[in-house]
Amino acid sequence: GSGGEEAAAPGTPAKLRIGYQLIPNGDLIVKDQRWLEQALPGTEIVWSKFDSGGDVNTAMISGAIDIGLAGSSPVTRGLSAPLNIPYQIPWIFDVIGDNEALVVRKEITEAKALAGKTIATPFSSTSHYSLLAVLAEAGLAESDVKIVDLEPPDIQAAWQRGDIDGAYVWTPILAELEKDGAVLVTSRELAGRGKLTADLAVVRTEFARQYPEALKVWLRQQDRAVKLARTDNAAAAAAIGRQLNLSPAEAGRQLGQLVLLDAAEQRGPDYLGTPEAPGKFAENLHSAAEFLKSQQKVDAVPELSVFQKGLATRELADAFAGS
Amino acid sequence: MRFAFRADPRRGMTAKPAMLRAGAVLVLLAAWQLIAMVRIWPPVFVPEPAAVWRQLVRTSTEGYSGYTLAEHLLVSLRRILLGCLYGVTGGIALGLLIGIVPTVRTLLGPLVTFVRTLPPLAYLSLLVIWFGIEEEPKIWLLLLASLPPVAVATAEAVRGVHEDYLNAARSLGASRWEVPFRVVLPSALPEIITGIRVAVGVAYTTVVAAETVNGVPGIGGMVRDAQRYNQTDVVILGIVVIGLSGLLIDFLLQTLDRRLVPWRGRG
Amino acid sequence: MRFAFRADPRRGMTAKPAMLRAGAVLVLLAAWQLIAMVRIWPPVFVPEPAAVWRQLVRTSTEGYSGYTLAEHLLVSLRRILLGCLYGVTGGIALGLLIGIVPTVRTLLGPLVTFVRTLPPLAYLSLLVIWFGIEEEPKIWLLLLASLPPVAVATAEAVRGVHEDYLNAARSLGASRWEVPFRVVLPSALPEIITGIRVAVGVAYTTVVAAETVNGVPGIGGMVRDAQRYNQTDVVILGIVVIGLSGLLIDFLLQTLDRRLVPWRGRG
Amino acid sequence: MPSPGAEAVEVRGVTRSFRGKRALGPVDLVVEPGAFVTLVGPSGCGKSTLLGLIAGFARPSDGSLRAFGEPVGGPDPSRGVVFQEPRLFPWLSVAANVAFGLRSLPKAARRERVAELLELTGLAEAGRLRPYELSGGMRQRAAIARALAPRPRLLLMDEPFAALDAFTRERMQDEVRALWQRTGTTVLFVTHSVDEAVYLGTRVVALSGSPGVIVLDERSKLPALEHPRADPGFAELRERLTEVVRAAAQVRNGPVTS
Amino acid sequence: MPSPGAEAVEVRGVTRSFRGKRALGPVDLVVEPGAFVTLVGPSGCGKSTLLGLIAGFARPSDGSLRAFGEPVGGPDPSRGVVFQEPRLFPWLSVAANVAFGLRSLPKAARRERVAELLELTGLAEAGRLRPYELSGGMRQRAAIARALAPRPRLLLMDEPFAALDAFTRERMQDEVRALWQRTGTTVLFVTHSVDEAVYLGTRVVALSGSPGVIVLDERSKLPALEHPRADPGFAELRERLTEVVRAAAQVRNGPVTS
Ligand SMILES: Nc1ncnc2c1ncn2[C@@H]1O[C@H](COP(=O)(O)OP(=O)(O)OP(=O)(O)O)[C@@H](O)[C@H]1O
Ligand SMILES: Nc1ncnc2c1ncn2[C@@H]1O[C@H](COP(=O)(O)OP(=O)(O)OP(=O)(O)O)[C@@H](O)[C@H]1O
Ligand SMILES: [Mg+2]
Ligand SMILES: [Mg+2]
Repeated sequence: GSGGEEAAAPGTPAKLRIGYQLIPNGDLIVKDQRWLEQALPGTEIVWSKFDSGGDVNTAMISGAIDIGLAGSSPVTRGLSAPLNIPYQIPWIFDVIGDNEALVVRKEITEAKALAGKTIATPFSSTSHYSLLAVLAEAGLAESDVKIVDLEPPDIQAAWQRGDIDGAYVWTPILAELEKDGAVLVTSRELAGRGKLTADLAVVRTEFARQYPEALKVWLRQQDRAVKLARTDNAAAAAAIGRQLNLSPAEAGRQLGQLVLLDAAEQRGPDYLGTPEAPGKFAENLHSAAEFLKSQQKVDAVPELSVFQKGLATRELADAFAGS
Repeated sequence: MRFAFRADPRRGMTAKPAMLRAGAVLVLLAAWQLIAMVRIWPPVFVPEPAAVWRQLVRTSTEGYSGYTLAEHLLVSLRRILLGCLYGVTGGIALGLLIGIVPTVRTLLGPLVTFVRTLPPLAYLSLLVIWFGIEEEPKIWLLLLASLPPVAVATAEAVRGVHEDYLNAARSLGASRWEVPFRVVLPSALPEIITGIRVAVGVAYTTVVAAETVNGVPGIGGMVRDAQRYNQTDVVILGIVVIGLSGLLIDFLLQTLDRRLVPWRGRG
Repeated sequence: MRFAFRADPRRGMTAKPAMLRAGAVLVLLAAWQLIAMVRIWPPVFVPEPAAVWRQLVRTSTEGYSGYTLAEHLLVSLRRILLGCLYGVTGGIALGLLIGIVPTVRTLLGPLVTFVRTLPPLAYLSLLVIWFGIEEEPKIWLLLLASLPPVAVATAEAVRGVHEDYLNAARSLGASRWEVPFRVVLPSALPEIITGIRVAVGVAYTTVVAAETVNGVPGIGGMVRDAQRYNQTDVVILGIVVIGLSGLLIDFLLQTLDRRLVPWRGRG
Repeated sequence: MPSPGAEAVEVRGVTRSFRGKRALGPVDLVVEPGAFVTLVGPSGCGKSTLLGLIAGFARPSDGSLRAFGEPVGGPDPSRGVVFQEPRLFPWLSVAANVAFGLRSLPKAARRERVAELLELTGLAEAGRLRPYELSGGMRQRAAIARALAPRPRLLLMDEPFAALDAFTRERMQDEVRALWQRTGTTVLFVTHSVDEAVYLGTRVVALSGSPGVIVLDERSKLPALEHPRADPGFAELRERLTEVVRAAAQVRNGPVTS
Repeated sequence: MPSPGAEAVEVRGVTRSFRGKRALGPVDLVVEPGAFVTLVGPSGCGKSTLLGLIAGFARPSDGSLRAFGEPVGGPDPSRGVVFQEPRLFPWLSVAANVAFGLRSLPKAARRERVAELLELTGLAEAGRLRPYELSGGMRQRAAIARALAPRPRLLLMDEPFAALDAFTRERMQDEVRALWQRTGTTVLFVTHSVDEAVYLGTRVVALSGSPGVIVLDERSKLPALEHPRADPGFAELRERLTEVVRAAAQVRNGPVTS
C-alpha cells in the first residue's frame, strides 16, 4: 500500500505509478507537459513504459502500477476469468481510427477476395481482433485465409519480400505498406459498424477507492490533454513528437488518425456512460469476450454486468461533476 | 557429506540416484501444489498442477491453435536440431580457424564477439527480409544463437591444446591441414562438447523469440500465444515440455561426452 | 597461410593486427555504404552509415526518449554487469557443487539443465510478478541468462581436473573443504573463464528482452522504442553501441584469461 | 588417532584389478616404522598401483590396508607421495608448490622451510618459475621438495630420481638417506635401479609377474653404514637382486631378441 | 629436398633464452649421417632445449640450425622425437598412437608394422589400452614405438629409457642399437646414465654449465663391437665421462652437503 504518507494531501497518495505506452494520445501530452506533477505536488509520479497490454495486465496483477494503458483486447481478458484483475476503466484514451487498417496488394479490392491469401497481423492485438471481424463480415471462415503472426517490423519485411498479401497493422508500419498497397478497411470504419477497438485506461479498484482525489485530478488532466489536442494541435503534436522521437508534423499526422474523446463524450451512451446508465462500451467488451471465447483464449464469457461494473463511471462523473 | 571428484564413467545411473531424482520431482510437485493451494500468487501465475495436467490432455487431444501438443513440439524440435546442427558445425569450423590462423583470429575474433552480443529481438526483422517468414529465419536465428558458444569454446580449447601434442603430430608427419582434425579437434573435444551443451541450451531459450515470426505450429509460438492471453497453465505446460525435451537432449550429449572422452581428468 | 597454434601470451597486439582490423572495419563500412546506396533493401532496413552517424550525434546531445545515449548505455551496462556478477558467482558455486558432490549432481544437475532451456520471454512475466517492474526483474533475467553457461562449464571443468592433482592436494593436507578452492577452481579456471565469456555474450543478447518492461532508460529499451517507430538508424546505432561495449568487455576478459592462465597449452 | 605401537604399513591380501583383469596381488607386506623399504620390479608389474593403494588414491579390489594402525580410507597428510610423473600444480610457482602442504605454518616459518627445501633440491634459483618453465629433472626435484615439506610420517616415492643425472641423483640419494636417518620417517621407495635399491634400502622388496606378487623380501644393514657401496655385502646383494629382476623381467617379456 | 651428401645435423652458434635469460649456448654441433650421438649433462643444462631446437619445436634466439642440409623451419617427419615425458595422444589407443605416423601406409602394412613395434617394445598385449591405463614405463615404451614407426632419418630421443627397469632398459638399448645398425638412422640420444651413453654412442657429447655449452665431444668405436661392455675401452671412457659430468654438476649444484 502507498497510502497516508506525510506530504500527500488527503485523498492523494505519496506515489502514483503509471504504466504508459508509446501511443500518440493524450496520455503522452500529460506526461510531456508534466501536468500531473504540477497538479499533484505532494505526490511522486512514476512513469513506467510498457510494450504491450499483456505486460500492463501482469504489472497490474503484481500491484506494480496504479494506472495503466492497455488495448481493449487485453482489458477484456483482464476483466474475464481466469484473470479477473481487480481494475476498472475510468477513461478511453482513444478509439482506434485510421491508425490501424488492413492494407492489401492493389489487386485485392474487396474482403471476399482475401480467400486463400496470406495476411499478417500481430496476434492478440487489437489489429488481430479487427482482422477477424473483417473476415467475419465478409463471410469468410478463419481457415479460408492464411493468417500469420508477425510483429510490425517483420510485417514490413515480409511485405517488402512479397511473402504476404496483406496485413492488419498500425502506424508507422501501416504508412510504409500504404505506399504500394491499398487500404481495404480501417478501424475507424469498423468502429462505425460496432467493431470498436480502443486504448483504455485501467485503474486498480483498490487505488480508485483509496485515492478518489488523485484519480479525479488524473482524469481532469486527461480531459485537458484532449482539449489541447483539439484547440492547439501544433502544441499537442510537438509534445507527442518529443515523447515519440518524431517530428511534430509526423506526430500530428498520427495524432489525427486517432479518435480522442473529451470528458463529455466519454460520458455519452456510446462510450462509458453514467453510473445510472452504463455506456454501450460494456457491450463492446462483452462481444470481444465472446470472440475470445471462440478463440479458446478465455475460459468463459462473463456476464455483461461484469463489464458494466468494470467501467468507472462513478469516478468519471465525480471528476467532472461541475462541468 | 560425500565428495567425489570423478564419477566412474562406466557406471550408469544406479538405483539410488534414480530414486533420489524421483523423490526430488515429487517434492517439487508437492511444493507447487502447496503454493498453488495457499494462493500466495493468484492462479493465473501459479496454476495448480492439475490444471496444467488438464491442459496437457486437452492440447494433446483437441490441440491448441489448431495443432496438437506433439505437433507443436516436433516442429520446434526440428527447428532446434537443424539450427544447432548448422550452428555447431559452423561454430567448430569458426572456432578452429580463429584458434589456429592468426589472421582469422585478428579479423573474425572481434566480429564473432560483436555478433554474439547482438540481441535477436533487434535484428529479427533483418532475418525476415533476407529469409522470409517460413522456416529459414527461425533456423537462422537458432543457428546464430547456438554458434557463438561453440565457436568461443572451440577457439579457447585450441589455445589449450598441449604444444607437445602439436609438435609430436607434426614430427610424425601430420601436415598443417591434418593437425586440426587429427590433434586439435580430438584434444579440444571435451571443451567443444561443453560448448555444444551450452549452445543447445541457448538455442532452446531462443526458440520463443524465433517463433515470434509466424511461429504456429511451434511450441514457442504456442507459449507466446498462451502468454499473450495469460493462459498460464498452457504456458507452464509448454515450459515443462520444452524443459523435458531439453533435458533429454542434454542427457544424450552427456552420454556422448562420457563415451568420447574417457580420459577426462586422467589425460 | 600462416598457422600458429599458440600466441605468445606476453606479446600484446602488434601494429600489424591493429592495422588489419582497422582495414577490415573500413571494408565493412564501405560495403555497408555501397549496399545502402544501391538500395538492395529500402533504407528502413539498411540506412546509410551517415544516417546512423547523425543519430549518434543527435542521441548523444539531444537525447532519445529523454535520455542521452550515454545514459541509456550506462544504465544497461550496470544491469548487465550486476546480472553477470550474480550469475557468474552463482554459476561457479553451482558448477562446483554439481561437479563435486554426487548428491547435488543427481538433484541439481537436471534442474539446472531444465532451467537453462527455458525461454526468458516465457517466464519474464513471472519475474515481474515476483520482483516488480524496477531493476530487480531485469537483473534477475540477466542473472538467469548468464548463470547456466558458467555452471555447465564449471561442472565440466571439475570433471576434467586431473585426479593426480586432487590426490596430491589431499596428501599434502588440504581438507575436503579446501580442495575446491585450492585445486579445483584454479585448475578449472581456463574453462570457467571461457564460460564467463559465453555468459556475458548471452546476457548481452538478453538485454533487449529484459528491457521490454519499463526499460527506459536502457539501450535495449531505446532499441525497442526505435523499432516500434521504424527508426532503423537508431536501432542500428543501438546495436552497434551494444556490440562495441560487448567487444570491450570481452577484450578485458580475454586479457584476464591470458594473465591468469599463462600455463594454457603447457600444463 | 594413529596407534603409536602400530606398524607403519600393513598390506594384507591386497589385489587390484582393472576392467576385471588383475594387475596386482595378492600382496602381503608389513613395514615397521622407521624402515626404508625399496621396491623393485619390471615395468608394469604393479609398483605404482601398490603405492597408490597405500597412499589411499584407490581402493583395493580385495584385501585390507592399514597405515599406522588406521585403515586407509583416502589420501592423508601423514602419507606423503612423490608421483612417478611430477604433477606439480601448474597454476602455482615452484615455491608455492613446495609451500602447498605448509598451510598450518606461520608465514615466516613457511618461507624458511621452502627456502631450505629448494636449497636441498638445487632449485634455490627456480622458486619463482612456473612448473612449465622447468626442465624435466628440475620438475621432479620440485615434486620431491613438495612431498618432503610437511614432514610426513610415511614417504611414498615412485621412482623419484628417474629423471636425474647420475651426479644429482647421488646427491639426492644422500640427502634422502640423511633425512631418513635424522627424522625416522618411514620410506617406501620404488626404483628401477638395483644399485639404488641396495644402497638405500634397509629392506629390499622385489615385485614381479603379472599380476605382480612379491618374489623377494630381504633385509639389509647397508644404509646404516658409513660407505655402503664399499661394503662387500653391497655387491653381493646387488648381484642377487639383479638376478631376481632379470629373471622376473625375462618371464614377462620373453627372451631377448636381437 | 634434403641434399644427400649433407650433414645430418648442423648446429651453428645456437643460443636460446627464456625471459631474456640465456638457458643454452652458444652451441656448435655437427652430426654426420649414421652417427649415434649420446648427449649427457646435469639436470637443467639445456639438453631438452637443444633437442627441441633441432626438432623444430622452437626457434633459436641466435644462430642457425640445419638438418640434412635444409634449414630447420619447424617439425618434420624426417626428424622423429621421443619426448622426455611420453605425451601419448590420450584420445587414441596405444596401437593407434603407434600408427599415427603411418598414415601413408596401406592398412595391412600399417597393422603389421604396429604389431612389430608393439612386440619390440613389449607392449603386444597393451595395444588396445588407452595411454592412461598404462604404467609409466609402458607409456614411455609406447612413445618410443610411436617415434620409431615412420622410420625417421634422424631420431631425437630425450631420456627414452629413464622410466624403465634395468632389464627392460638393457633390452631396449639392444633393440635401438640393432635398429640403428640395420637402418643407418642417425640418432641423437639424451641420457643421464654414463653407462648408457658409452654403451650406445659412436660419439659422446657432454653439455654443461648455465647456460649450457658443450664441454666434451668424443668419438668411440664401442657400439660397433660385439660386446662393448667387456671391452677395456668401455671402462676407460666411462670413467672419463663420469668425471666430466661430476665436475659439471658440482659447479652447478655446489659441493655435496650432508
Ligand atoms: N587405470 C588403469 N586402467 C587399466 N589398467 C591399468 C590402470 N593403471 C594401471 N594399469 C595396469 O596395471 C599394471 C600395473 O601398472 P603400474 O603402473 O602399477 O606398473 P608399475 O610397476 O608402476 O610399472 P612402471 O615401472 O612401468 O611404472 C599395468 O599392466 C597397467 O597396464
Ligand atoms: N619454457 C621455458 N621458460 C623458461 N625457462 C625454461 C623454459 N624451458 C626451459 N627453461 C629453462 O632452461 C633450462 C634448460 O632446460 P632443459 O629442459 O633444456 O634442461 P635439461 O638439460 O633437459 O634438463 P633435465 O635433464 O632436467 O631434463 C632450465 O634452467 C629451465 O629452467
Ligand atoms: Mg610405475
Ligand atoms: Mg630434459
